[in-house]
Amino acid sequence: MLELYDGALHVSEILSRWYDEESESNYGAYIPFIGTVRSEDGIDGLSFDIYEPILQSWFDAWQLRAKEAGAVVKMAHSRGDVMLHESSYIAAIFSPKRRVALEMIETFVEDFKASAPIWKYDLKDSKRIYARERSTPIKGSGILGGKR
Amino acid sequence: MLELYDGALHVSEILSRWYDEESESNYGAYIPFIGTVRSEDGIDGLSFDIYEPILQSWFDAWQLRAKEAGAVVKMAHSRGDVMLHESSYIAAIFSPKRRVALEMIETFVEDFKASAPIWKYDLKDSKRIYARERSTPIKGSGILGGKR
Amino acid sequence: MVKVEFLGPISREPMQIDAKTLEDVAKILSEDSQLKEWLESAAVAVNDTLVSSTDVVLKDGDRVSLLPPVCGG
Amino acid sequence: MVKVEFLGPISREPMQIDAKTLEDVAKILSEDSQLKEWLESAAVAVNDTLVSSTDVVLKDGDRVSLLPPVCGG
Repeated sequence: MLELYDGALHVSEILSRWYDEESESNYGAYIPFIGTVRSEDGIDGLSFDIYEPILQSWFDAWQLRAKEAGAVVKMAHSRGDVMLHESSYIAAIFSPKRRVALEMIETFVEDFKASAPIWKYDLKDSKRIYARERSTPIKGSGILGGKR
Repeated sequence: MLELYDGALHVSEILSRWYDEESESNYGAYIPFIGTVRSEDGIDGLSFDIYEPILQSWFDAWQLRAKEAGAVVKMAHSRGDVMLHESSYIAAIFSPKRRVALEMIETFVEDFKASAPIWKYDLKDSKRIYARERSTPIKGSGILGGKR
Repeated sequence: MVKVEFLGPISREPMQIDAKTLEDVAKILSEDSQLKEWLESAAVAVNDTLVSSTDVVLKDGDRVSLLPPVCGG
Repeated sequence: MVKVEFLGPISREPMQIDAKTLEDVAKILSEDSQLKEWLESAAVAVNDTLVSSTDVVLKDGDRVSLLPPVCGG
């Protein structure tokens, strides 16, 4: 399940609800990853744009991949502004055994960072500045430019 | 922080409280691992013995190791009986960056499985049966026996 | 005619252009010096499916999206 | 005299034995056939510190603990 919210995530509510949703599913391991906005470089917060159609198909492919490994993946992300020490991202794996969950949360989070169509902006001095230097070109980028 | 409880863990309370405890610490990543009792082999639940002095010193060494990496480790575990679909174990890493947290939760959980002085019993047909075949000798075991 | 959409930080309104292939799209967009910069780092989707080469024939009404470098989380 | 404690599933009361080294402890415990089995798989702690060899001199009042294979979580 993919959940998108305007503004910061309600972390406790989401973690508890996901735990309850799978409480009778007989999964032995539940590993959430919670991403929180850090104070650095004098920012007041972060802001996010999401392109939902491609995020959804990327996530659907991951749900299938998890299912093949006997696991379940859930994700929540913020749209718009998220201030310092608030959370903007939660991903979680449920699986029968710990090894699958430990490996999959890492692979999922890294693929998310490299592929999910989400753009991050620093909120600083009342401006919204694209975090270009921290961003990663999606695989296959540049085919319309020098990389043809 | 190491927390030991009689019986099943209150997962939502623990996950929320730990999140709140570190909400102003400027950690960008929080990764809990939650272990839940699975229905298998006809068990009614699991039961645990803990030897606290050595568990505490093992955990203290991990706190130091986490601190050196700029991270924090927290752990909760059950004593006694935990029934099907209840949770007996939560470990969590907080760190500024995701890579440290992703790597450390895996290393911590695997070292926990291999080293923490906790003994597991299957609850089955009103008996408490040591889960010997699923247990791991602590490193250095056997020095009083054939392995001298 | 195909519609070209610019996602995330490429702050541009969508364009309608006359293009039969992604090569045509590249040629037309690269005439705009500000867009040209983005072409080198952006991924491309046709009707919301990412494509990995320009060897794609476009139909009338297709939608081409440019996705600049991402950073979720 | 040293005190020997049996942890977890080794259901035995603590013993007081006369031993100057862990070798002495091994010798005395291995005379009990049920304990002998555990010796091959148990780790050993002296005063709550795990030890990795029997090359340990014991003092009067020391506490030796046997830790059978573990399975937390």
